[in-house]
Amino acid sequence: MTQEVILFLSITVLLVPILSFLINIFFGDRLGKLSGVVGTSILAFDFLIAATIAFNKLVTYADLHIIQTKFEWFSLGSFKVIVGYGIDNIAAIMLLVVTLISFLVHLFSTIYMDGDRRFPKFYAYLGLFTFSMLGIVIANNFLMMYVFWELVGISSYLLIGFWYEKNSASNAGKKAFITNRIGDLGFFIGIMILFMTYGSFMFEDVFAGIASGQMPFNNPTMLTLAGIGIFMGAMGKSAQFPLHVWLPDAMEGPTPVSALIHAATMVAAGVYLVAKVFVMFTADALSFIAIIGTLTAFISATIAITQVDFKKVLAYSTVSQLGFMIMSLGTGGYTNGFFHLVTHAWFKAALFLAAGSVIHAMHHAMHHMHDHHSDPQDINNMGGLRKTMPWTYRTFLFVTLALAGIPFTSGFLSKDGILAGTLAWANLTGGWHWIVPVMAFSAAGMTAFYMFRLTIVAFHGEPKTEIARHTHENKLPIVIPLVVLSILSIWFFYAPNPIDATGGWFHKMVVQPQSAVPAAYQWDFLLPENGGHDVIQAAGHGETAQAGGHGYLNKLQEESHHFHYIAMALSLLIAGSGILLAFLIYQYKYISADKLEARFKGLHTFSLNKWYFDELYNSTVIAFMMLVSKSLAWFDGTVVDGIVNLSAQVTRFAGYITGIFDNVVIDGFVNLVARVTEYSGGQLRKLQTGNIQSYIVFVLAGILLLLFFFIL
Amino acid sequence: MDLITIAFYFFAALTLGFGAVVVLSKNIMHAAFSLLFTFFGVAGLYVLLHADFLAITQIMIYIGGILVLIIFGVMLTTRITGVDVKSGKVGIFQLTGAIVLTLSIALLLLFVYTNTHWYQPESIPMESTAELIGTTLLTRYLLAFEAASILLLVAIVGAAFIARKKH
Amino acid sequence: MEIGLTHYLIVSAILFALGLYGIVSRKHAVMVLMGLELILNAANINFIAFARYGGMNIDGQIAAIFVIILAAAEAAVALAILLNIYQHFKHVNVDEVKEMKE
Amino acid sequence: MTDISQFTGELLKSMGLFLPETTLIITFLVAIMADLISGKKHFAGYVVMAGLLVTAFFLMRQTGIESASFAGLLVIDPFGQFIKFIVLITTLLVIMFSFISKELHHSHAKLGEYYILMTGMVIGMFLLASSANLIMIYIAIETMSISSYILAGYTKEVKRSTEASLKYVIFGAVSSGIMLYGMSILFGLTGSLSLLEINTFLMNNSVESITLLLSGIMILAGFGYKISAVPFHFWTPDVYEGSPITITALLSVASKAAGFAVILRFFKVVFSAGLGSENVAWSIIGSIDWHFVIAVLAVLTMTLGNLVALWQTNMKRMLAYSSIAHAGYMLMAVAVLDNTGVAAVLIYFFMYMIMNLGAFLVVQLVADKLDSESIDIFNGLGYRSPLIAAVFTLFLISLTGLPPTAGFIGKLYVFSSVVNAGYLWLAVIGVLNSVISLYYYVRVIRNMYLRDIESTQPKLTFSVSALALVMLLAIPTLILGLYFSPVIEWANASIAIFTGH
Repeated sequence: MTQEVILFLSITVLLVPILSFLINIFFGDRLGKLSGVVGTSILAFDFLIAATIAFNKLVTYADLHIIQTKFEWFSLGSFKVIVGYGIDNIAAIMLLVVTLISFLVHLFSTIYMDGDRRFPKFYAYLGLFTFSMLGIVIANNFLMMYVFWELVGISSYLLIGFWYEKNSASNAGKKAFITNRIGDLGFFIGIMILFMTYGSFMFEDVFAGIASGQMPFNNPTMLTLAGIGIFMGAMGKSAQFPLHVWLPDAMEGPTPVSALIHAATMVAAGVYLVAKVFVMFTADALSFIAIIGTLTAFISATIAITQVDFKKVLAYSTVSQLGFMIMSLGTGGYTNGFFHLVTHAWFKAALFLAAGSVIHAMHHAMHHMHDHHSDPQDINNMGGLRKTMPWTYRTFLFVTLALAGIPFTSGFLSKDGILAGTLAWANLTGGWHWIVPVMAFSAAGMTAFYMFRLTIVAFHGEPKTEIARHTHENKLPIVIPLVVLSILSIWFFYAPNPIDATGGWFHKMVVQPQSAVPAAYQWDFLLPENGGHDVIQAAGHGETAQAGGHGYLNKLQEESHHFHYIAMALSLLIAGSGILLAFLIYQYKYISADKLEARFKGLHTFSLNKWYFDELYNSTVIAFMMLVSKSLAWFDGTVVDGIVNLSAQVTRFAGYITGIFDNVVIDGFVNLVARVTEYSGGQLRKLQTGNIQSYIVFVLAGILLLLFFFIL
Repeated sequence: MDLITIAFYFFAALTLGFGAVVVLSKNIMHAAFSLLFTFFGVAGLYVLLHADFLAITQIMIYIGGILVLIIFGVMLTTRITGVDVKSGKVGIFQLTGAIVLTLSIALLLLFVYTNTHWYQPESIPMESTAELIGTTLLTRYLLAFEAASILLLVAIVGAAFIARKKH
Repeated sequence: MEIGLTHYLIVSAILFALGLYGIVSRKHAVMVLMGLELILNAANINFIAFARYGGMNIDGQIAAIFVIILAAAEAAVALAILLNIYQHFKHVNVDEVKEMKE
Repeated sequence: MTDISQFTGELLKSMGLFLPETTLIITFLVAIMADLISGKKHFAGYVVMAGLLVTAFFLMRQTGIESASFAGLLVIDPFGQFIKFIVLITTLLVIMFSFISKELHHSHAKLGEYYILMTGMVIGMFLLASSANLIMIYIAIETMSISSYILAGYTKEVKRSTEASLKYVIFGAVSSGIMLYGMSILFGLTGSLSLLEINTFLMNNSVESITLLLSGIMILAGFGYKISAVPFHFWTPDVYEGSPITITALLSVASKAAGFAVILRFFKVVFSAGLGSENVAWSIIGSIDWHFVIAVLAVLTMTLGNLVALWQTNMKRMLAYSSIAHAGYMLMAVAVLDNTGVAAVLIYFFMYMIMNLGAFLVVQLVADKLDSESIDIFNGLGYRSPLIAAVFTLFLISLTGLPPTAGFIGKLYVFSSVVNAGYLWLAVIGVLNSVISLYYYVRVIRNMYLRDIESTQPKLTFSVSALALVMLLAIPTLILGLYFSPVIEWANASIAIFTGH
């Protein structure tokens, strides 16, 4: 297959889901239930195209770095804006992930969403989402990336708020939207810095410009800042601390949506973005990325331990795993980070779909029993589902093992690589950087623990309620995706050796690219080994990737290899303890969960309340708003007391500001911006009194103010 | 003091004094008649400025046209015998704003006017400007002249439409 | 002191300010219109004074003629609108015509 | 003393360049007569449409001409031509809107004066787009204003319409009074009314900057009120809300276009240091930083427009604030005061014309059906009329400036001209404003699709002509988001403003 054909297919794979969107939006009413069938078949077709592309790229053109095309879109003054699209190896793999999971979710939803009033609309939105996501995948320039980035945001907003009747759902949609805007602002600024410096949106031009030693504003710090700006986009989409607050709330959307968007594809877009532009990060930017990833992984793991909502546990687990991927990229582990993205996509989608299966069954049982008050998602209402829902249980258990990182699963392969990488990184950089592997290993242990807690409480033992007793297994369109995704979580698909992935095809295809950043601003251990050959060129060819301990790309890889067995032993030990602990507490009840809870009451409450992000924020913002209104009152008040009041206010203001910073209330910031905006709009509105004479007074005052402003 | 100076102060006082009555008077009919004297004062100033044709125009159009129109307006929208022949008071806030703003604007303008070097080449006094105005209007300003006639036509159509009874 | 340009400008400035005051402080719409006429007259004094002291520049007088014509047209339209307001509101107090706001 | 015989020859030449306006004036007179003889409601409308088409033909023939006419009162140049086309297209569309407007239909037996006054307004806007003399600018502004005062109150049995008319006339008269006073000061400073001569004078003599600034800002009051720039915008929400929707649409596009034309021409001709139009950057004479003055107005305008729009519950009022915000975006490009800025304004305006008229048309159709202008009537529209809702979504997305719509391209060019000129801070404020605007536009979209859908409201059906008209605007909104080079080329070819050099 020629490259032209592959490029043609790539544009086809992008546009096909739009078809589903158009058909369902315009003819959805007439199609009724058929729209599910239409959407699913279109996606099946799309998956086949994607598979063809991926196969050809990975087999025929594996050595070619990227197959791409570009064209002038338009010119802005002296600038020409070049856009295009292209397929490199990670894009090829990503195409597979997105289309297959999207197809399975389409299939799953034919049963899950059956009977919903807006069934066709749901499929339309799914199509729109898939289109936008594929656009991100095949973008080879920042402009197109940004455009589809926003589109993904919009379709995600539509899907989260799909059940807008629930107030929480529409609030969650809003929260997701606003939080992502903050990240996107950074993304936009980053792109603008790069565009102003290098005059192009194309990845290759920007990277070539960086490699030539040209720095934005002639200042290497600006390159770091541009990198961090772009990474902020990733922080928003991939729910990295402290912008992570939206993802758990996004679980208000239908569960298949959670599986598709908030587990496997959209949230991975941030990781994908970091991988795509990996070569432009300076050492400082990478450290920043590593720290953010580690904090995310750790904090959300501690929160997941105490959640009782089935989906919330999985949501925090997702945030934590995304943290792992980001951490891996930040510590220089490009291949492992992206590898974890792929393996995680399969098993986390499976976990969410299994959750959907359970919730669906619970709903049915509740409906059957005319119970409209119980929470079908509370794991304390479940129990014993192992017997009533055998297929769901089996697949769920298997992918739980994968997530916990047990050998013979894909999750073991990828997570192990990441953990070894963090150890190697910490060893090479030293000092306080050791905190990264320490937090990473604890997060891995907690992952095993909370996943088995979830499995045991929900599936094992006796049914805790009548509802759970009356559940039964779902129909095939729900079960098949579970099975397919579980199978894809077997190690064999990625590497022949169940405990070391480095020999597998994946690591051959996804080779860490050589950084474009000049050596002075880069980690020395990421620079090419003094092997005498040109690594940049070699990176395009699979063969120089290490196989069995030869020809490391750089010192970090060599070091990672040394740490491989230590990391494996440690992670197995920690994961095993986590699982064991879960069994001791929840299965055999040797240790009372309640007593444990009472003993660590403070910690438990802290975790249960998600580190009080929301509450801390609310109190400070309300306080802040009070302050604002007080300041306004002061404005209207007497001038004599002004100075006295001012100093008091300044002191208090400083107190509040430090209070806000101390508590890192990012969630608060979101609401603050929204409220201040709205508030100031409300105040400005009052100028419009309706009285024409006061308008003229304002105009005259405006003229005078302008004059004085410019004269002074 | 020569005659010109006396005439200037007379007309300036006429203009400003009655101008003040226009905006300060409680009775709307008083205001309307004060406006007559203001216009008359302005016309006087025009004469002093060698704008004899303008002075005539001012008296013809302003006093003969606009003022009559305004008085019609007063009579059509006000019950002369009723209380609202007196223009009521606006809110205190608005009044304060009005006083402060107009005072500052007046001061600003006075400051600017006394501190600016205006475009003042050697003056060539003219006996009558009527002929010059006529020629200029029909040559250099022909388009403006025609445009103004269109504007008047628009205004007539519009005013007639708005003011007539339904259907 | 001989009467010069500045004298006329001062008259114009004060007349302009008086007009503005009338516009923003009078309740009756016709009074507002009178204020407006004062502003236009102030501008005209400027134009003619500048014409006189700017080398007998006839452009200033031409401008003043057009201002007078346009003032007449504007006054006619404004008064027609006032009649209509009177039909609906039974008064012409500008500060009470405020159904639409914010 | 002007030589009359010499002038006659020039007059004949000028008349040749005056053909479009002459056509309009004839149209105006014919429409008056046609209205007298025909009893049909829209007869004058058809006459005016025909007249506008002929005008378009004559206007087309002026492509590429750059010349002064009528002793410099008027100049013919590609820039003015572009604006005149915007005015023509808008008016033609608004006349078509009027044919299907129920609001107007219920209001009067005849709509003769309506179309006649609209023609009067077009004449004013044409003159304004090419005036190069302060008095001519004043007459042109008054011509369009007087027509629009009446048109705003055209449905005179509606209380709000009358109120709109009153507020508009008082505000407009005061603004143009202030402008006139500013003009008189400028005349005193420079001894001339012609923009070109003022420019020559300012280049060769130095004047007090305070006086110049005072007159400049007073003149800006007159221009600013036409484009609804803060703080001269106060009339906008009330008048837009009270006027018939068709007139609101006309005011929000055509008269704004004429306003921008005069602002750009004024600054380019008066304050640029006599460089030919081929130079991209204009060097501004004098010590006043006019860039900064306009930039401040731009920031105020878009911020106020967007913030207050968040609170609106009346659709027309919301679009009024939205149009204020859009004026702010365009003012950003004006603040650059160079040729890329002019091109950006023209591009933005073309896009704005299409999407804004589209939005107003949808509001008109829905408001006519449901007899209300509240934002709430759009709840559940996605189910009551999927096509109209989809199209409205497109217009709103375009107004927000998201791709792949015309609005995005307009914003792109505006922001890039601002960034190119080095006003990064201005661009950042602009982007933040777009984010705010997203909120109120998307809220309407959300309401259409996510509110009140279970209610048993009947489906809405629209006439074929209404749907065709909507699509006439929707399709370009989408296409211009992807294929827009003709507009860009046209705008780039239209940046030449006649400066007499």
